[in-house]
Amino acid sequence: MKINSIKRRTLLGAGLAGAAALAMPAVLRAQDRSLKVGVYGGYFKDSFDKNIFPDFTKATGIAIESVAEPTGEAWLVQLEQAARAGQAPADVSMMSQVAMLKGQSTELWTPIDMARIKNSSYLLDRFINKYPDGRVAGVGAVSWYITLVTNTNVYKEPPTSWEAFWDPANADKLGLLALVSNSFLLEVTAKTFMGGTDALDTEEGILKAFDKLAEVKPNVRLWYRDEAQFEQALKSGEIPMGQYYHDVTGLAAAEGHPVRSTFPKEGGIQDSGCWALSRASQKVEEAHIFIDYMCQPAIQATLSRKVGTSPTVKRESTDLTDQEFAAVSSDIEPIIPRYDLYQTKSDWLNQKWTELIVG
Amino acid sequence: MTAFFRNFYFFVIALFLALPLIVVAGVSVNQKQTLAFPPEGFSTSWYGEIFLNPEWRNALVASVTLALFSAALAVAIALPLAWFLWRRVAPWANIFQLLGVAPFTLPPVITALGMLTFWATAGFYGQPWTAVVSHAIFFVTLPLVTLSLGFTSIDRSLVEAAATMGADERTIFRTVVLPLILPYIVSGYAFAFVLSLNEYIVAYMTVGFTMETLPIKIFNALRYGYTPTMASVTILFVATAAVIFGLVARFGDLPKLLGAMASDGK
Amino acid sequence: MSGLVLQNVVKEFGAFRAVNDVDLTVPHGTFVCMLGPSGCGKTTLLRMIAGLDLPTSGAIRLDGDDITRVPTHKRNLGMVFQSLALFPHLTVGENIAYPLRIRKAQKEEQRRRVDELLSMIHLPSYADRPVSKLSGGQRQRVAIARALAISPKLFLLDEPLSALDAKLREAMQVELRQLQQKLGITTIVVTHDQREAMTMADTVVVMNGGEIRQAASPIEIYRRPADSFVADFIGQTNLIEAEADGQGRATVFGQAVAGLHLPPGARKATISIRPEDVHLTAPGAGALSGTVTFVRDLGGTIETFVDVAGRQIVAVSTPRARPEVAVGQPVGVALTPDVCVVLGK
Amino acid sequence: MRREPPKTFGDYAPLLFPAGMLTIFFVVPFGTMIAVSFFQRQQGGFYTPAFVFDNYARFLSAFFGGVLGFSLMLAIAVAVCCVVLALPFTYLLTRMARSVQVLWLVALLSVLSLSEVIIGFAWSTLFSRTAGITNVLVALGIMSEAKALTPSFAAVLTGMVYQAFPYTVLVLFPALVRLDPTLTEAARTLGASPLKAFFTVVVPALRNTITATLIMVFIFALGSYLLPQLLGRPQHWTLSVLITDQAIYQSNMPFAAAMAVFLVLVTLGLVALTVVAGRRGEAA
Repeated sequence: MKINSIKRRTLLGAGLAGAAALAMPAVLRAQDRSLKVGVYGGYFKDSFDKNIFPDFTKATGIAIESVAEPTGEAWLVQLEQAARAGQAPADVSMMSQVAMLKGQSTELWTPIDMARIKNSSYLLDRFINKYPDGRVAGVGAVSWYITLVTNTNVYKEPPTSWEAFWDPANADKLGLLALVSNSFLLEVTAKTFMGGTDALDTEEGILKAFDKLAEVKPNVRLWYRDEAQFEQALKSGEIPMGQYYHDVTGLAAAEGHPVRSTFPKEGGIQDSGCWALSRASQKVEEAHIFIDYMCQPAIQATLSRKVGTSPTVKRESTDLTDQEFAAVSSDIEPIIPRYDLYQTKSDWLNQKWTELIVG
Repeated sequence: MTAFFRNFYFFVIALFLALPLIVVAGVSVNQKQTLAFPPEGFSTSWYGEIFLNPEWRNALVASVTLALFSAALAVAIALPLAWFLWRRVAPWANIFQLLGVAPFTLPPVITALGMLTFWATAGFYGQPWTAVVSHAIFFVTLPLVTLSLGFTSIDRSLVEAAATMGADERTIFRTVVLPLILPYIVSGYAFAFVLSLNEYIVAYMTVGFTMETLPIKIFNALRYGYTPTMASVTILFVATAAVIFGLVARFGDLPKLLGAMASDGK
Repeated sequence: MSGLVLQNVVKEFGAFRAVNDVDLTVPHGTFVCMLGPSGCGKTTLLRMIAGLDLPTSGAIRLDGDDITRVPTHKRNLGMVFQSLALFPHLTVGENIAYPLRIRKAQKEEQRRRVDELLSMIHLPSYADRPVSKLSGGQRQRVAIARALAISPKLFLLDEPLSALDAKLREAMQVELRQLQQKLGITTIVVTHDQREAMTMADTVVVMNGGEIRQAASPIEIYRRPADSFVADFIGQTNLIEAEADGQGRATVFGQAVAGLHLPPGARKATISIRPEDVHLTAPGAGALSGTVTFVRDLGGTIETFVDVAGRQIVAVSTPRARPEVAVGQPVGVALTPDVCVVLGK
Repeated sequence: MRREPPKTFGDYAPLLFPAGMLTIFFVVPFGTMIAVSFFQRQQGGFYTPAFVFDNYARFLSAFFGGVLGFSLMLAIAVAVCCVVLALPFTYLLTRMARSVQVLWLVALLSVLSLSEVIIGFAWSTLFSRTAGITNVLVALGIMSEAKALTPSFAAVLTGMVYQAFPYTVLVLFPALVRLDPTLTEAARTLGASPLKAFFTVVVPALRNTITATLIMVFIFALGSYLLPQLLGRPQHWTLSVLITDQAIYQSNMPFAAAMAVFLVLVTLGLVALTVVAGRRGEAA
């Protein structure tokens, strides 16, 4: 059945294309304008499909085909391999910062023409991802916080500092992210004990941070890669403390689970995702329209309310109330991950990290 | 005493096999969207979800379709190969036997990445049938092994007898070899089918962005939140498998399909 | 000429010569038994006749046509395998109908022929049984019926009765022979059982070491074995070394035997004398003298083992035609010259 | 039928499709992987074609040696546990009434359809402090306090044995069911107890089958990358986990490919060794 319909479609397409070449190609193109957009699968994708994409199509006439990404990294591998063969599994994808940098090194991202992103003026500067030569590789899509989370049944009082991870009383109670490039624990260590992430500028500094971090090891019960694995354990109190996503924890708490998310006094880790356009994509025009649309303060506010992400635009430009803003963010100065390290020193860091947790 | 020992041993194995199923079954009837065990409240709505939620339904259909076709292709590759190796003296052809066994020995992620690169380069990346081919190659080992086993159990004099009675090569294959090897085809197919149904990484790397199979969906759940639906799908799968194999056992000779000789053969 | 002709047939497996330059003519309608110890090449020869193995060199003709390279399935054969090779996935009737089905015979015709064959092998109404439910003898018959379904030009059987118990085997031998005579079909049976060969065959072909040692009627083989291998392999015999005494007479164990002659020019020869042709007499009296070492009384016949000059000679006689002798007693052994066979080398 | 070398094109014809498929869709992709394993890694990026041994050199360290050693040890442990558990089980099963056999076979085949994620989830629940089996033991008064059994080596081992057990039984089944029952009967008449008969007759008679099964489960376990993550601590991660990490999370395809090639070589080497040892043992 499928083969038939594909055949018919190609035949039809070929016929139409022939006719169009004679007459008015622009009209035809406008009719089948569509865009494949990659967003994280599961809850994220569901929310986007429900709250964002239909309105976009209504506003612009561009149909969205959403594609579920498992993680930024796995998706990056797929995009890269496909782009080498001139294919784009998705035109625009939501990518993590580290993945953005890796993609930059192979020119995977089509530079974004900021002149066509009218709403970019609202963006916070740190959410514009640039090639070393200044071209724009990606534009901030959403941001989120990784915070200190606890099970309220086990910890009656919320911890106040990341130092809780180092507290011998918490032996075998922590769930931490398993990868150096998504747990950002080096930055946390540097900010908590070494006066700031600048301490990581030198290799000595990084090694010192590793040494300090090694002290956490006895407290760690689970190094998790897949969020749900920890979330489940946190909810049940099996693993009562750890690092986790502020938004998801908030949702779980709202559902009545005994969990809480705390912004430690050193700040939560603010991570973010960018919209980036694969170089193999032909839909440059549509992509710009889409990215511009997503930069609107109103859309960012909707995302905060519906998806639970923190806005990438200046807070003043949105109509978020204090309460709504507090639910997705904090006024405490965040820890901004040192993404650059994960590109320039990635193999070394990864080796050290793996040896730290596995060894 | 020995009978008691044996029964105890069987009971322990049964318990071992059943424990995870009990957990999964318990989780699947949770009232709220949480994976609590023991379950909190009781609801069968997560079973309805499989069919009512188009995403789960599509994933189910995609997985079953993929498994049906890829297992068939795996058998189609393995059968002539196993037959040729049984029928002919061609030591060099054993290289293909080795090639048929090799995909299974590779770490799945490597097969997956190899396939990803290959399909992207070939320009078919993302086409549903590429997953069928990839799975067929990945799991060809299973029918190849069962069929090789099956061929060794065929008495060659049966083939000679058919030849003396006037059957040419093709006729022999159709009237003698095929009926005798059929049980092994079925079991090889069944193995490949079941494994394909549960395979994640190869399916994800080849067609993950155009179609979502159940394992991909379950994996996404692992990453973006468990839902009792994955437990209910699992129970549904187990139940379906039990029904299918139960029917096979009811109308066929299951022990024989799994490699036992006909009960009255010897 | 009509019938089967083998010309200089050679079969080598690597360096091993399984069949060495065999010539054989089997006239149409004859029943041939190929007899020999295991590994003598008889099964290989049969397989070449069937086309299941190809000769390394030589030719095979059937009714004048060279069939050496004709594939098995075009030879119109009927063959019964040692394992019987009944198809386990088919019923008795389907097994028998198989060669007809291959030749695309009408369903009606197939059914008629199956019924005919089933009644011929005394298993009417067995058509729908699964093969696995048959006894050994019944399987045997089904295999035979299946091989005969198309009235083949050649009927080949490879150790067909070896799986049966002794009594059933003897009955089947007779049955098979009668069937072959009724159908008049050229039949070749491979066996290692000389009694079976004697019972059934028009011609017995004795093979050893890949060569035909003798091909003749059973009685000829028995009475006039061509060499010591044949003499020894077929039935019981006494092989005795004889020497020429220079005057045309032969001496055995140093004693001249009147009337026994060796071929001209031969200094030494082996003679074969069947135990029933050895007569025991009183000591002396022109006979060889020996000592009784063992007596086996089988009721119908008595075998007497006699030590003559350190060699053992067996005599078989009916109880009445034999002197009363006991172990340890001296006895005379008379060799009748005209039943002594002087064997060629 | 006599097996003879293929001569005409028609004789080769059956080989065309399988050979073609395996060459195009396995040899080519795997060859690409081998090629990539010699490529130059671009830090923070992907790779460029080259011919360097850096990726193999990096692998040859005490750290990766340790991980490889652990992976092999784990796979062997899983294989041994599976066979030790499944061999007597399958043997007894084949001696049981047909209907019982069928029931068990259906159950085993059904368990096969469990996905790895689900197995991992179910066992992590069973081994948890809050909802796990220790609670049952506490209720029975055997233990004083519920405790967590995961993450631990035992948990990883249990999960993987669970996953491989049905395969093991199904692989052993044909050989055991065909085993001549008079063998053990003979042993019994010669004075061996059932247990002794099993170990002195059944096990030696099935040596080849047992070896083949061990190899199969070993390879199966070696490829596992999810259960060690779900049920174990980082020190229980296998090489497959690290390969996945490198390939997907670090985008370091050359290194991942090098590790995979190495793992395959070690696997094939071990399999060959086992087979050769088995042959020698047989000849002796």
